[in-house]
Amino acid sequence: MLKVDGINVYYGNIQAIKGVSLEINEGEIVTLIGANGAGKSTLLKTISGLLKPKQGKIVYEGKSIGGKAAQTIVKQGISHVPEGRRVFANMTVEENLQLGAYLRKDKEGIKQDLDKVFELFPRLLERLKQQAGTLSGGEQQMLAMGRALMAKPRLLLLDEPSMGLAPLLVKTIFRIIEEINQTGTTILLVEQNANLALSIADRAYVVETGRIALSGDAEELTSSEQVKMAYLGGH
Amino acid sequence: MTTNTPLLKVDNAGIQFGGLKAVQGVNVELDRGELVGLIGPNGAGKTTFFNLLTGVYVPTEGSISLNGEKLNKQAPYKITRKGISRTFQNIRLFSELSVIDNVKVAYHSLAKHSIASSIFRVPGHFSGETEMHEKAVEFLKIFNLDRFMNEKAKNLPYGQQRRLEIARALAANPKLLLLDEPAAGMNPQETQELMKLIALIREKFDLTVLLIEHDMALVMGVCDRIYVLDHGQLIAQGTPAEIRNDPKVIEAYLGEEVS
Amino acid sequence: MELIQQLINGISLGSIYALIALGYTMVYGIVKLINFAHGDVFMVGAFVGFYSITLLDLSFFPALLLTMAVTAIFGVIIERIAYKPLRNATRIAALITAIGVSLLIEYGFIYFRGAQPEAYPSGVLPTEKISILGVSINSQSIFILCTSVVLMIILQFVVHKTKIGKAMRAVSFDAEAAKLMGINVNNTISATFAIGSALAGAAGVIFGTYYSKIEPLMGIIPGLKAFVAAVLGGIGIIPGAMVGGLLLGVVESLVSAAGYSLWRDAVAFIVLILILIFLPSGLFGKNRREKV
Amino acid sequence: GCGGAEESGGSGGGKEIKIGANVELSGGVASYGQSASQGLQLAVDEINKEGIDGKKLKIVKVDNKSDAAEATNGALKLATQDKVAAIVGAATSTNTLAQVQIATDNKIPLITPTGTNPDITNKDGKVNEYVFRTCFIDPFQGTVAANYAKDEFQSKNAAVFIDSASDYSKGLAKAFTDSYTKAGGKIVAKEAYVAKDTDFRATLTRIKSAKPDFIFLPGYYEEVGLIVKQAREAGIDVPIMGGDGWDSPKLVEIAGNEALNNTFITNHYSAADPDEKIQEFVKAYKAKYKDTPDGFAALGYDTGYMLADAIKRAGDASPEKIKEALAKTKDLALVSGNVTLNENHDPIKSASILKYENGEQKFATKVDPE
Amino acid sequence: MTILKSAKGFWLSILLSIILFAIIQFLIIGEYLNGFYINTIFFMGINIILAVSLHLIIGITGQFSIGHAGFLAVGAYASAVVSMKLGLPFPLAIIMGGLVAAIAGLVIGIPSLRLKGDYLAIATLGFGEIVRIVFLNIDYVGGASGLQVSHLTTWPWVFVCMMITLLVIRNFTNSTHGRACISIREDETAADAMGINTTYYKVVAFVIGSFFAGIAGSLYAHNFYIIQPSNFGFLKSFDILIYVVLGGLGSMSGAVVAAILLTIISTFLQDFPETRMVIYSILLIVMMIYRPQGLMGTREITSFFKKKKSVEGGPKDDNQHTVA
Ligand SMILES: Nc1ncnc2c1ncn2[C@@H]1O[C@H](COP(=O)(O)OP(=O)(O)OP(=O)(O)O)[C@@H](O)[C@H]1O
Ligand SMILES: Nc1ncnc2c1ncn2[C@@H]1O[C@H](COP(=O)(O)OP(=O)(O)OP(=O)(O)O)[C@@H](O)[C@H]1O
Ligand SMILES: [Mg+2]
Ligand SMILES: [Mg+2]
Repeated sequence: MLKVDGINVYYGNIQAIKGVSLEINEGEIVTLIGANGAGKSTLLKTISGLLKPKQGKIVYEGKSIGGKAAQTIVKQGISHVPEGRRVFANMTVEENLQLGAYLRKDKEGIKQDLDKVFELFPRLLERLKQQAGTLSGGEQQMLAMGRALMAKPRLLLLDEPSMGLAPLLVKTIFRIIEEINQTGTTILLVEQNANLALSIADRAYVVETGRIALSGDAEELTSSEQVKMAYLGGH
Repeated sequence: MTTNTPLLKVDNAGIQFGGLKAVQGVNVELDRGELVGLIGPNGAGKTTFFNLLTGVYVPTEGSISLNGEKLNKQAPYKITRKGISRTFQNIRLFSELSVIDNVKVAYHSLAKHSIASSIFRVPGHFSGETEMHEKAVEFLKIFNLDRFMNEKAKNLPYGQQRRLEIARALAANPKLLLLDEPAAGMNPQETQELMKLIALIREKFDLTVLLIEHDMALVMGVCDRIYVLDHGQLIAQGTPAEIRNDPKVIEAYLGEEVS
Repeated sequence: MELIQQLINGISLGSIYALIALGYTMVYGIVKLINFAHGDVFMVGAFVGFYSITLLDLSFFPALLLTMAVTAIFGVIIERIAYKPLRNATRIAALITAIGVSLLIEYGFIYFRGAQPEAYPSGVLPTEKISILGVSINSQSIFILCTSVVLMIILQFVVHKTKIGKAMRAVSFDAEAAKLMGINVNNTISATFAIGSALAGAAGVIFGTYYSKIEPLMGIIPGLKAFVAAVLGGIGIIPGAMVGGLLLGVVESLVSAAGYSLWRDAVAFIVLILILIFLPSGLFGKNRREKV
Repeated sequence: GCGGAEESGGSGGGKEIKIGANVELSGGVASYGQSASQGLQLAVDEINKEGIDGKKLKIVKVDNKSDAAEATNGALKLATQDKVAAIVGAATSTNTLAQVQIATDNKIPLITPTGTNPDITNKDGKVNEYVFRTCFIDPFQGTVAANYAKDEFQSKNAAVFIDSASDYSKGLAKAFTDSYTKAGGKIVAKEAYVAKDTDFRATLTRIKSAKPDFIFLPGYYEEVGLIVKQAREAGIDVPIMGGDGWDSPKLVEIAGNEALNNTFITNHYSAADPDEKIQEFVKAYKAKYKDTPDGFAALGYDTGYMLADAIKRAGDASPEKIKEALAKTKDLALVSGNVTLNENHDPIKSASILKYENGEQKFATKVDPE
Repeated sequence: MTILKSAKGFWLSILLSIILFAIIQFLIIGEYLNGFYINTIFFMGINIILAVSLHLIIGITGQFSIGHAGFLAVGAYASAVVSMKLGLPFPLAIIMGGLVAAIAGLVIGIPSLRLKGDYLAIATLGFGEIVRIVFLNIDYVGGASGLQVSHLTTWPWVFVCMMITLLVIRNFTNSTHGRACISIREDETAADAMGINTTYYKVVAFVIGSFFAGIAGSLYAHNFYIIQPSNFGFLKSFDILIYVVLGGLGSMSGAVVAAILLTIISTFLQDFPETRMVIYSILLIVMMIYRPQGLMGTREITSFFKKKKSVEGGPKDDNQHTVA
């Protein structure tokens, strides 16, 4: 479904991504794990068009999308829930969700998807008219995901959805991620909480200083000594 | 200042934002040398509680005292000078300043040389600055940050920035250190390093620590006692073992019990 | 009676300020740029209107529409050339560029046509003096007040209810997140400038017909006053700009009425500073303390 | 190095005589400076058709940005860098005053076309040897207006409305007030505005309630036009009178024909004056600049001729000689009247009183200086 | 040890500036420079003082003040009154100009402390306008017509005032007090939490900055023969602001370089009277577009000499984004 081939990404002169290649198949949950500053967020931003790769190719459903503008990429069915949620704090929950469907014109479909979002996140329905900025952290995360789903994506990029959330909410969010996946959305998940991420993922890539250090089946990696040592906090 | 007054005594403190009671009726007592956790769901008022302690917000009710001395309505910088210092949930370093200058800012209140002496460069300025510099270098060594001494703070890797923020807070020479989610955004490996750092701090400095954290492994692992906030109110307090099994806490915060 | 007359004088002066401040505050609120060139776009509008009336023989409304179209395009060009490259720079750098653009428009204009004033032909808009109980009101000032109120309502509607308005607010709050919604950030910002500049142009034509005298440096003071009105009302708050403008006009008139016309601007600024000291985010700005 | 053109206009060796023009081309009063500078340029172009003893005048312009500091800087440049033979000074008094000392120190004659402050030519009872002017000084016009108000309208209660940023306006107002009160009149309202204001309604409402029977409004046409217009709108229909600063066709456009009825000005020149010299000037100016000349342009133009006349009489384009010749200017026929410079280097000119009727200036009466 | 090193650099720069002083003094006395160039040099010195004094407020302390011409005006008028009306000697006039302006800085500094960002900007701009209008209405100092002032400013005075300004502000900045100000600029909340009395330091920055603006005002008044309120409008404040931003916010040498550069450009443009403002504005726009961070960024001139010693992977202030 998505194929990233040898991309290099720079911030000014600093190279953040060094020749990364990866693949995501339809219907999978793939997770990226790695230390702080390894380049995970950068990779997601490059896929969603916020950053341009200097070299390399990104092919999505047979079409090259590397370096295209973000709005084109959203249109093709890739939605990105950025690190830190980034909800529009000065707007209501409802307006945030409407913006998620910014490029869509099918009124009917939008309505249906809105109902679907409320099914997944009943809390958002309760807070419809509230300013997004006054939501709690967990609610904001739900809103950010709901907003992304309003674009009707086939591939959802999630950047650290558990960050700063209470344990109870982390569980809820992960349950919902699995639910979303089951309705047919492919998911690329970046997580610090590697244990949890690996537990729901099909496959995983380990990112170290801008490179893919390891990749493979989620279960395999969970039991790998190397991963345990470095990322799972095991001994 | 008898030894049986607690270091920090918060009596029925609360604050309202418009109609929202973000914190209400909170009573907390911390003894010298304790490491206490503060947990609770998102939006429970934990950070707001820190803001009350440090004077960023003025409590609309109740009182806060440190070492028996009331802190109400004092400017934040005065409270810091009295001995409470903190880190922030979102890192707030002085990003254009070098690592060592970040620490020196925290030493500022200890400086003995006046503005005039700096402007006219009298010997007092040089001795004051030299002393500050040497102290800061020594201090950074403890945190293993001396190799980054002259880097701008913004150029440090994330984990080191967190470390520097803690170091900077300690440089202000607090009796009570407040840490707001120091492990946020860290992977389990990095979290373990953080735990080691906290242990080191307790060993080297004579400190009381209040810690907000969502990482239960960390909280349960290092805290002597834990307070739990929900909707601005304390719903439980006790040892990690007690908290872990408290049904109210499980319902509001933990989900099912954590291993 | 004199006091009422003076209040009316103040409101009619204030509605001119409000008219200019509306576009100012909108661009300001969304792009977060203190667009010092706004006053100069206003001036260009006044001249475009003048030439369309005198050279093209247009009547008031066609001239107004033509002017709005021209200044909208002009605003977009300014944005693309001078402000867009500074999107990621500090706001103060963008402010300096805005000052540069303002000087360029003023002196470019003087270079090509000279500094002498021009006068709008009289009778472009019918003027009638309405006298009620010894208080006289110019029908044009009623027209201006109504125009400002209507524009304020339209603008408020556009920014808060329409799709483009939502896109504008989204871009303003977080451009990167807005991109992820599929919003074309560049086009949205251009649209903001187009609307803001069209409003400035309209204000220029209305100003011209009302006061009749126009000249290349005419935008400086109204631009400054509009900035003050916008800040007074709370940055980016459209009804705030309206109220700020009116308040400014009334304060100035009352000071003149008291015989201190030379202290007029000083008093206006003192009122501004006092209001800001008690309401640090302006009259309508939410005094949102930064969440730590 | 310290550049200095090898071909220096000062010492009269070359074919060109360099004349400096230090005027307001940008900044707050750019329109004044531009007009004066255009008038000067026109005069120089005409003079150069024949030349002065085979030499041509060359204008070296500097822009003082309507700022005294820049005016100083500009004067220094003209005096020490360009080494001009004379400087045509700024359009406003302040920016001229900023140059007086420099002209004196460098011994270069300075002529202001429109700077009316008495201090320019005569400070503390001492004549500034190198400084001259082409315009009236203020008192004369003010006195004429006061007399006219008393004699023609039997005015007893006058209002004065001045441009407080202008020495010209203040000077006229002072002379008016002095003569008027001396003759038994009463000033019932004394108000002020600042150049570039556009809305005068509040102050006019105030003036109206003081019930004056005559308004003296010495100012420049840009604001005066607006004031007259707004005054009539506010229901003030008493006679309004001003000085030469009103004189511009733009005044009529701004204020409108009707509003200008029952208004009067004192002037030394009128663009509508059938006088041949004036009409030729107006025609030439219109042809060159596609605009009707205002008072600044006329005085700028006259300054060019006054200077040319002095150079001719001096027979030598050295600053010293020019200065001496300038001081002896006598009965020189200029657009703004026949000019003789008095011992203070101020021109003595006669004034006309003109009256606006449906937008046209009509000659009312002529007053000679005593 | 770093302190010793910087002391060496310090004496070196003092020596260099004395040489500069002597050269210019020699050129002036020997009449190798004509009045125009001399005046340009004076103006440059005055502009440097203005730029550096505003740099302390905006660049170091981060307080967005755009009414600096107000302090310039207060200094100019105060000193002119002292020398012209009271007939006291020029040095006293200079000092009084600074002191009165410093008091004005205190007065505006205290109420403005509650304000941030653009709200502070408009308040300071308003203050500048109020000052101008006050002078406009005081007949004692000539009202709108201005006050004539004798020419007393000489090169030694300009030089001494400039050097004192540079030294004082540099010394202030490179001390714990300067760091306190920078920490306010970087993050006021965090500075507060580190025990910095932010209110105090903001006022101090305003007072020192306006003191030197007042000194510049004294030199200005006694250099240009006449001062009038319209010299000190908000456009003058913008000129000073431009020096600071164009030089690079936070860089003192940047402010100096920009003040010199723009004074030279402005002088050079005298030769194009009709187009000077057009050229100037285009230059301004182009410079900002190509170097939005200013000529020097946040660096000081001295950092260029130290470059080789910088640690590997040192700070990169190249913040271009590859954002689409
Ligand atoms: N805007 C930027 N400018 C310059 N460098 C950047 C920028 N954003 C990220 N970087 C650098 O790029 C590298 C990769 O950053 P990235 O945010 O992708 O890491 P990450 O793996 O997502 O880390 P985290 O776990 O902290 O989210 C880091 O070294 C970071 O410092
Ligand atoms: N300045 C403020 N104005 C209005 N409401 C505020 C302000 N600061 C905090 N709040 C509200 O107070 C409540 C408590 O917020 P607080 O930041 O203390 O939560 P928290 O417990 O730290 O949550 P988290 O774990 O997500 O950080 C929230 O509802 C928040 O929106
Ligand atoms: Mg990341
Ligand atoms: Mg928190």
